[in-house]
Amino acid sequence: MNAIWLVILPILGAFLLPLVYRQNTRVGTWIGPFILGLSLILAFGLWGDIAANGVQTILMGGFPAPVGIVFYVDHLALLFVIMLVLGTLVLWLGKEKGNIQEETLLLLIVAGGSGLVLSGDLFNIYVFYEIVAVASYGLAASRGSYAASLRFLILGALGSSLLLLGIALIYAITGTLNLAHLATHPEILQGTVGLTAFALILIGLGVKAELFPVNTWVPEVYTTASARISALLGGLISKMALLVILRLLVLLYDTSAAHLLLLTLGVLGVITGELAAMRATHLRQVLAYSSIGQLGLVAIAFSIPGPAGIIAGIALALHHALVKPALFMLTKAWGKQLSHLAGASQSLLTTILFLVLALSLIGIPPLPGFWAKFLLLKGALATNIAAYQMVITVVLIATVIETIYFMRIVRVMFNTKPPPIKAPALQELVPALVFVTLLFISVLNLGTIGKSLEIVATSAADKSIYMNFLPL
Amino acid sequence: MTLLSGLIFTIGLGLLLIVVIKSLIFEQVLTGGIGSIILEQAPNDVGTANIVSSVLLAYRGLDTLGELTVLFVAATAVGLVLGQPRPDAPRDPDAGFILRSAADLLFPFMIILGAYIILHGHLTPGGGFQGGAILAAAFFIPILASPSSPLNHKVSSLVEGLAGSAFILIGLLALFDKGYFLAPLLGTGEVGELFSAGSLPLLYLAVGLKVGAELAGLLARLHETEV
Amino acid sequence: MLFWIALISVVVMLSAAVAVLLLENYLAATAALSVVSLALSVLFIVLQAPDVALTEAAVGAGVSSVILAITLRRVGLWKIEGEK
Amino acid sequence: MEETAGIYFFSYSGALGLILLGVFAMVTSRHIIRIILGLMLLEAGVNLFLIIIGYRANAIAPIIVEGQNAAMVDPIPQALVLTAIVIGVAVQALALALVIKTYKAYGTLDTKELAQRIAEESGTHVIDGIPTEEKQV
Repeated sequence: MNAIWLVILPILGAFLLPLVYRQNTRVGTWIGPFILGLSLILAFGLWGDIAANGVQTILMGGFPAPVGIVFYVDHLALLFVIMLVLGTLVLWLGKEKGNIQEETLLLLIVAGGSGLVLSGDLFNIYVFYEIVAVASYGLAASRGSYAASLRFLILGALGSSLLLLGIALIYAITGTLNLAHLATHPEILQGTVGLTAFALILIGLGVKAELFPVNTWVPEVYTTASARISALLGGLISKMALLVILRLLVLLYDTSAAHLLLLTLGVLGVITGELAAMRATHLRQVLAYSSIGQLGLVAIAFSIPGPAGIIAGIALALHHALVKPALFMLTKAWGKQLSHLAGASQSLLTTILFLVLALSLIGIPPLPGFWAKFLLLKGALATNIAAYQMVITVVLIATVIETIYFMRIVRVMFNTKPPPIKAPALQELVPALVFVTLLFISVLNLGTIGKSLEIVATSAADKSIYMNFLPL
Repeated sequence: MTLLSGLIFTIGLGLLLIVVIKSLIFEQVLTGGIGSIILEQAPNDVGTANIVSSVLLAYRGLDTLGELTVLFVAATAVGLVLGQPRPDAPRDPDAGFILRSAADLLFPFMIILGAYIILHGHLTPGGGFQGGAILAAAFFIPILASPSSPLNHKVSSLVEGLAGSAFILIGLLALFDKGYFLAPLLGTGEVGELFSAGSLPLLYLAVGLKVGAELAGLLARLHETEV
Repeated sequence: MLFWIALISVVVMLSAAVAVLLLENYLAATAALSVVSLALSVLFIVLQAPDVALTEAAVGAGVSSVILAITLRRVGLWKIEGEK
Repeated sequence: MEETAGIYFFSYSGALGLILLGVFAMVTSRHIIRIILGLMLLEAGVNLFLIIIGYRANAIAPIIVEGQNAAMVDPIPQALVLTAIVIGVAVQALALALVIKTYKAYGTLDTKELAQRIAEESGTHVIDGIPTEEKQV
């Protein structure tokens, strides 16, 4: 079993998809789900392999580690790949068939996202990041929102150029691009040049990860693109970029300066995102700002040194990856202004789904959202560093604000004065239903999930495992 | 307001970069690195005279595949954004007779030049990207000269799909044969000969065809859009 | 020798880059951009990167200027004179 | 030696100049075409920067010629720049396709105006990520 298939299969499928569609439309519509399903099976198989035999490293072209490109396959990376593939597969349900270009881009964004988390080479990460970025500009424009997508592209292209500049700086001072090889000389990267490079890389990856100063595209794109694309970008793709930042922090920048930089950006993201969500007047916009806030929480968690932070970050990210896409898919039926939601409670199923998701996002026990936030508080308290104690206040304030704006939405929903809006068809709710089912399954298995997360995080936080495969 | 904050951002970045460049020049940092290893090993490992192409296709072949994918993503997204032009859409007027015949005359020469650059990519400067750009130009100039005979997008998308798949299939063959994706195949041969460097010229051919078809398709699509 | 080529190409490149920002006429700015690319490819040759120089000349000066010019034509900014 | 120092100095100032002019154009211009021109300058500057990193004094291009045994420049940055140039063109093509469509839909290419139009159309009243007060209609 070779993890390269996780990247190659979707790319090959995307290359051939237009040709197959021209020959036979019926076969063409099944290629996308088939390849995603195959990738999912592969990923689960690899998970078992790694649990049995330890982490794998895959050499491209058979050239040994620092010279050639290396894929590093551990549980953390696989977890995010599974999350992305599974999420995309669920979002594929109920999708109208026959949009060849959109399906091609969806396959390619999965390939790019998987490569991004698996790759152990800085420039390779840049290339996969560009695949993800260009595909998301295209997808953001797929429903005719060209202007929003263009503004997204300009910000993203600026970020990518700065990311490349940061990678160039790292190559200039170390002469290598391999993450494990870089991790053997951490002291070189902690000078001025190294930290400048980190800041530039953070700006670059931050565009996709919705970090504080470069997230102005979020509300525009998520309100104008289709619900499915907003769900994909906000719920799944953004975490891939955050995982790369985590890898860099663990392997290369295990210093307080880098941790505090990410912490600051995360705290600012949470505060600005949640405050803006309270003022927003449009349902999609509320979700967009709340996603900025939630990703800020993940960034805070990743900035906590040691495995405790990584566990909290993974838990928050996984939870958000279930809840936010489901919420976005609900808005497909009743998007628009908040005031249009009046009477939405007529549809019982939708109301229950929305309530469950909102409560979990706020963090009401026993829903998984509570445990994720609890892990974050636990991790922050355990550090004994003053800056992280402050995080507790931030998280509590964020929770209060989240409660306020979700309860405001619920109040509007139960307001039956104006004629109630049309209830969404059952078919439109399928993806949201699947996500909620997954959420409930995770509630029932909290114990096992917690244990396996702990194993994943401890091995991810240990950089000696990562450096083991170097032949030097 | 925007001007001021933009100016501050630019000046800040400038000062930072000046400091960085100063330390790059004056503090000689870690030398060696992977570049010198590759310079030593490449002739034996891969067997190209042009070492940049052995980095592109052998040591960092996955980057090249990624780059082809980015081009493909962009072409697909451009197709998604621009959509199909109406067949009865107004077109630009034809250029004059002289331009048209010049374009027709130029066509075979540019094809030959592009093919030459692609096939000698492992020996001399140039290769799939440069040759592909020339191939794209060869197909695009006639369109500029006579817009009434547009590019056949079916053929160009067929070429880009097959060339991209060919690149991956060569990589997969290596995976089954040697156990590593995109490992060099077919031996290295004599450095400097046309038939050397194993599967590299084949990979370059796939890259050239794909880049050519992709860029030609992009240019033609942009050209065809209605005002 | 290389010294002077580097000096001249950098000066040409930077002045063309300033012209890209200052020229009112977008077609002229596009032309200035391809001058930047050409000067840059000369500099690449000085820096012993012939492959990159070829690519920059073919892709940077060629393809991307053509794309820009087509776009200017489609959005009505194709004006030979400098007036608005 | 004097010559190498000069080449380093000029190339670095060229890269720095291109990067700063590009960033300046991107963050201060309002016209999208100018912003894209700035993006191209920025990309060119970053590429030049990468090439300078690989440059070595008195070294030749990394192409083996028989009978020559001089030191060669680092080939890796050159390969990276080749990749980056093509990626840059791909992004530019997509950007310009979006420009054409945006112009067709809105009739303007001013980013601030576009942001306002997006905000009005989607009824969100957000400009540059900051929600403004809802206008009374």
